[in-house]
Order: sequence, then structure tokens, then C-alpha cells
Amino acid sequence: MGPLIPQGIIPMGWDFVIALLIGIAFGFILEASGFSSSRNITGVFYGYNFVVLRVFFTAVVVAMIGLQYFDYFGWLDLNQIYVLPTFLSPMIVGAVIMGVGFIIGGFCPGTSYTAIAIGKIDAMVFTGGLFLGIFLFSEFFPFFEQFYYSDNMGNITIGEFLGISNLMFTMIFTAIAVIAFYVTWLIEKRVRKNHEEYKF
Amino acid sequence: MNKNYIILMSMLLVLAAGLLLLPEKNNTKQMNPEELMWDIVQPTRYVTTDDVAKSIIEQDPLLMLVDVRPESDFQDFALSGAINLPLEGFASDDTRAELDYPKKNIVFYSNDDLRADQAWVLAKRLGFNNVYVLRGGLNQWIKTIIQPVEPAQTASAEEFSQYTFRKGASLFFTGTKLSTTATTKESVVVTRKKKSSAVAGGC
Amino acid sequence: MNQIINSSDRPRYINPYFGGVLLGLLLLLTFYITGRGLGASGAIKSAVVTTVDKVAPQHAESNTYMKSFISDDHSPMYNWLVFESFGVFIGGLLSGALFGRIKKLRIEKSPKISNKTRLIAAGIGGVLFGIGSQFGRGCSSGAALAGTASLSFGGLVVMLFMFGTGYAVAYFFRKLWI
Amino acid sequence: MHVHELNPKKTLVTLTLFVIIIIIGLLTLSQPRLVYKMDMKQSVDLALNNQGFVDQTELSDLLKNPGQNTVLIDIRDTYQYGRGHIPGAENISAVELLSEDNLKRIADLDAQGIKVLLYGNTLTEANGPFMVLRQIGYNNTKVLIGGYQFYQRLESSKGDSSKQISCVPDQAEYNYAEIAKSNGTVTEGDSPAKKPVVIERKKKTNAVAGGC
Repeated sequence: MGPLIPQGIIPMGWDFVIALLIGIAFGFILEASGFSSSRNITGVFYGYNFVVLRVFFTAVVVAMIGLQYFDYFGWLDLNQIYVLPTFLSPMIVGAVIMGVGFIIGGFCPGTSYTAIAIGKIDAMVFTGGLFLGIFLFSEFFPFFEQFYYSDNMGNITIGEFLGISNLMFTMIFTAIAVIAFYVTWLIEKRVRKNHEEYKF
Repeated sequence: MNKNYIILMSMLLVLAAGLLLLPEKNNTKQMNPEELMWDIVQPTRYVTTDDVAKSIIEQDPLLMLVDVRPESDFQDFALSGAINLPLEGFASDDTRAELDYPKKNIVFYSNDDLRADQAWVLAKRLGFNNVYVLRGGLNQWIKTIIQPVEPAQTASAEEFSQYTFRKGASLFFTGTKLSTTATTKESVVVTRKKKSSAVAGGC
Repeated sequence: MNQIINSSDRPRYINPYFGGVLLGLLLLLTFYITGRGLGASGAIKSAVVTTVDKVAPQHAESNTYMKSFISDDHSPMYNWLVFESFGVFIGGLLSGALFGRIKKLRIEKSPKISNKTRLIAAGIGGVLFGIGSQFGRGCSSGAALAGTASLSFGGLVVMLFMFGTGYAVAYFFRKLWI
Repeated sequence: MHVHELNPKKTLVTLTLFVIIIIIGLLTLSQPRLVYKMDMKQSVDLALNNQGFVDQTELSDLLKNPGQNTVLIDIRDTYQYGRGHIPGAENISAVELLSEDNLKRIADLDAQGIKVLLYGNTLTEANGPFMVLRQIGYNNTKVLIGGYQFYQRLESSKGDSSKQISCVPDQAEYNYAEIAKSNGTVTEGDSPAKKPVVIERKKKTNAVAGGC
């Protein structure tokens, strides 16, 4: 059956309507979960608010489990799902840069859009920065073009890399997530005892 | 900690563990035996030597000839542009990758058509839908294309036009043999099927 | 833990696990319908390419990176992710309106820093995130969230290194937040 | 603790919905009726080793003492079957072979140690159905080399001991490389190897795919 659009079950013309609807749902969930506040988000790094970790891990676990059940039931062909290709070293470098950007800026692109929606000036500046960053990247692209395309491992899945089945990885990942939920709950309780001010 | 959270976490764990407990799925990418049987009885899975000759002469970019005979036989003689995938290799994933040209018409051939037919059944089971068998194989190729027999005087006009084509084809294949064998190895370059066409880096 | 704080100045958010389950299901639905995951930074990339293409078409054409996103058929803005990101904005607006979070323009920061510091930090963070997301083939939603959920190894790498770096350098930027 | 974190009921409800969807999926999961019992490697071996191929000697033996331990099945269409078939053969089309009843019968025959010999006009015609049955685990199926055409030739040459009729599947009837080298100027009869073939071919004019 699925995915519906690549299989031609839903005509391509609906593509953008669906994109808009999915975006609205995405934005709503992000904002309602508290991702429009940068201090909420960065709380994950200081132990006073683990909302990012909770939302993120729960979402990944649910989607990951769901995808594999759907594939098993024949509802969705996992082979037709876009698997992000892996370029190991550029991706590590990119992730490290994003990590620093995350802690300094306090947003990531998706959350900054929702923060703009509720009137945060810092989010607007952040988005402007994103624009500038991507522009700079494009301008200086020739300097690191070779690096950008290096270490191409293709559309490799986690299971393939680790040499275990993807089902097994899903189980391990879920277990890690649940442990993380418990540990962060303990941490949050302790940190909050010491701090009084969390009005965001 | 609220009891509901414990239930919540247990549900997630049970769901994930459930994945591991699922009975081994027979590979759904493989065609199920009933469908395979339906396809086996379709005469359209055969192509004639005339069709293939025509495609080769017209340099049909969609044609992909696969020789399923052992490598030594392939070295001795092969149709122009053919690649060699001996039947022995059909158990390996590499062969699978070699056949992964969903847009092409893959034609198996062997001396007769038995090996090609076996290759066809295996490829079809593996989920390749665009495969065909060269009816009569190389024996038929020689009989009809390389050494065509003139039809009797009473034969229909169609048979004569077919004969004329075959005579021409015979000349084409034997006369230009030297030049075609030289290019045999570098068969047609095609782009592999990508997992998806989505834009890279789209976040 | 049992004390229920219900002061009106406290923002009301949904339970993060609820948000997570909803987001997971949405992601699943997105995969089911479109065959790919969610994303966010791609829209800015389209905006950059469009702007450069408008202002200096020749420059855009000569840039090897931007060139790959320019097509003669339609504007780079005519892109799935652009529509999706616009939806994200509307979704944020709806949720903000529903929970009463849409107020006048404001800056959120630690009381220890000035507005100017916060804005400069936000700008620098944005630039870094912009550059990083191009190397990482996606940002936290495209690579880390959707990538990991679709079991892409690259997605997992981005997620681990992004959060790992965050923790590694968090100490140095604590003044910005607490 | 945040206020919102005290109430995970909605979360539970949503997740339960998700679980219900998955349970529905599990319940409606249709197990395919037929599954391959052989893996690819076994299937390739089956093909390469000509397992289950019945040759002329076996066929002659079989025709001498019919009905003992082999059931003959003609997979061609009814019209062709009506025009002539091997004595004692039943007419079951390839697709019908996979019906519940027929599969059960094949399994029962197997339990009694009886083989099932399939044939079509040629070996290739019956090869596909044979391979399917073998791959789904019916190991008492066999297939006739040369098919009905070969049987006819065998019959017509009966008593004529001078004629040696043999049939080897997928054999090269020509030296292809020789022919290719001879640059197209091959005339009838200049190669002794192909002479009998040419004669043979003229005899059986209705044969589409040559060979045996």
C-alpha cells in the first residue's frame, strides 16, 4: 500500500496541500509541547527541563516501532521510504556545529518558526542567522566540496552498520529511551529542588 | 512517579518487544507462489529471436540481455551486449544487484530455453517483474537469425518478409561480428534505481 | 509532586510524552503518505537559493551548490519543505492562540544577560545551525528525528553528535540560560 | 514538576489507539496460503542439478508398467490434451495444480510414495510449474525431459533400433563460436555437426521451440 504518494495512490497534485496540513500539525505539536521557548529547550542541557528529550525520544520510538509494524503488515514498503544517506565525517562535523549552534541560539529551525509565530524576537534573529548561515555555506561551498561528499556510505541503516537486525535495534533504542526517561526524571527532580525560578 | 507513566513506558517496551516476537516474515518482496504460477502460464513471458534481433539492431536502450550459461560458454560466444550471470550465482545478493534495472527489459537466454526459464522462475520469485525468456535460446538464434531457412514457395507474404528480415539480420550479426564483440563487455550504462528521489539534505 | 500549581502566568503546555506520541504518530503518517520524514531547514535553503537567484541569477548559476537546487521549471520555493514549514508557522500560531501564548513581540532570555547579548547569541546560533545543517544533510527534525526514526545510520549519528556536543559545551554558555 | 506532567491520561489514550491499530494489523495479517520451503540456494541447486528430471529410460520403464508408482499429469490445455496425450495422463492445468484439493492429493500421493510426473509440450513448458511445486515443498513432483514432443518421437521410432533418440536439456546444438567465426558464409551442410539437426527440424514442423 504505502507510501501513498510515491505509489501514486494520492496524486502528486495533493503533495503541497498535504505538506501544508502536515506542517500545521507539526507546528502545533511543537508549540504545544513548549518548543517555542528557548529556555524550555535548552533546559535539557542543564537538567532543569527535559521536555526536549521526552518529546524527541517518544516520537522517535513511536515512529520507529510503527514503521516496522507497518512494514511487517505490508501497509508500508520500507524500501520505498527515503533513508537519509550517510556521509559519516561531514555529518559528524555538521552535527557538532549544530550542537554548538543549538546551545548558543536556543532553537532549532523547526522550533524557531513556531517561536516566531508567538512573537519571539530572538527566534526571528535566529531564523535570520539560519538564512545567513546557509548562504555562507553556499558561497564557500567550493572550499569544502570534497569534504562535503566524502565518506559516502550510501543509504545504510543502523542495523546494517551495527550488524544487528533493525528490529533488535528498535528494542535496544526503546529500552535506552525508557531508562533515559527515568534517569532524567530523577535529575530534574533534584535540579529543581535547588532552583526556584522556572517561569517559562 | 505516577502509575500511568509506568503503564506508558511498559506499553512502549511491550510494543518494541513485540517486534522481536513476530514470527519470521516470509520475505514479502518475493512473489508468492500462486502469482508466480499465473505468470508462468502467460505466453508473453517469452520473446522470439526475431524480437531480440530487431532490438539489438535498433540498439534498443531498454534491452538487457542476460546470458545464464557458465562463464566459459559465455566467453566462447555471446549475443552482443549481453552480460553473463550464470545460474549458479542466482542465490547471491550480487546477482540480485546486477538485475536491479527496473526500467529495462531483461531477457534471459541459454543454449536452449531451459536454463533461461529456470533463471526466469528464480528471478521472478525474487521479485523482478521485468524479465523475459528468449524462446529457443541460442539454438533457435542460429536456426532463425544466423542461418535462416527460406520458406517454401507456398508460404505467406508474412513469412517471406520475416525471411528477408532474417537474412538482413544474419548479415548484420555475422558481418559486423568483429566490431560488436569488441564492445560487448562495456554493456549499456544505466543509472541504478535509487532508494528515493528526495532531495538530499532536505531537513 | 502532588502539588498542583495553577498560577495563570505559568505557560500551559501539553504533557511532553503526549506531544511525543502525537509527533511520533504524525511522523509515521508523514512516512506513510509521502515516503519521507518531516523537515525544517530545507525551507530556508530554498529561500536562500531563491533570493540569490533573484538578486544575482548569474551568481546563483555559477555556484555549484545552489545550482543543484535551481530548476527551470519552477521556483525553488515550489518545494514540499517550504509548504511544510509554512504549515509549521501556522500550526505554531494556532497552538499559541489556543493556549494564550501569542503576546506582543518579546525576547526570552536569562535575567543575567542583556537583550543585545541574547540577540547576538541567537544570530550566531542561527548561522552555526545553518552551516551545520548543510553538512549534516538536515537539522534536528530532518536528520535527527526523521532520520533516526527511519533507521538511517546518518540520522542516528547526527542526533548523537548534536546532543553530545550540546552537553559538552553547555557549561560554557550557562549564563545565557540560567 | 510541571503541571502538565501530572496528567498522562491523554498520552495513554493516544498510545492505546496506536496499540489498537497494531493489534488490528496483527489480526488482519493474512498469512499467505503457500510459502516457499526452499531458500534461494536450494532452488538454484534444484535447477542446476536437474533434480526430478525424468529421462527417456525412466519414461520407457514407466510406460511398460503404468500406474504403479507414478501419476502422470498433462499440464497443457484441454484441446491439446484431447488431440493426444501420454496414456494414463490426467489433464490438470498449471494454475489448477495449486488448488487446495490438488495440493492435498499430491501430498497424499507423496505419503504413499507415489511420484507425480508433469509434462507439457516441451520440458520448458512444464519446468515452471514443476519448480513452483518443488519450491513450495512437494518433493515428489517430477518433470519429463523433452515433454510430449519427445514422447511422440519416442513412440514413432519404436522398433526402429537404428534411430538413436536422445534428449539432453539445454544442450548447444551448434558450435556457436565456430559459426560466428565463419563470418556468415555458412552454407547448408558445410558443418557435419549440424547436419542431423537440420534434418530433424524439417521433420517436426509444428515445433516452435526446437531442441527436444
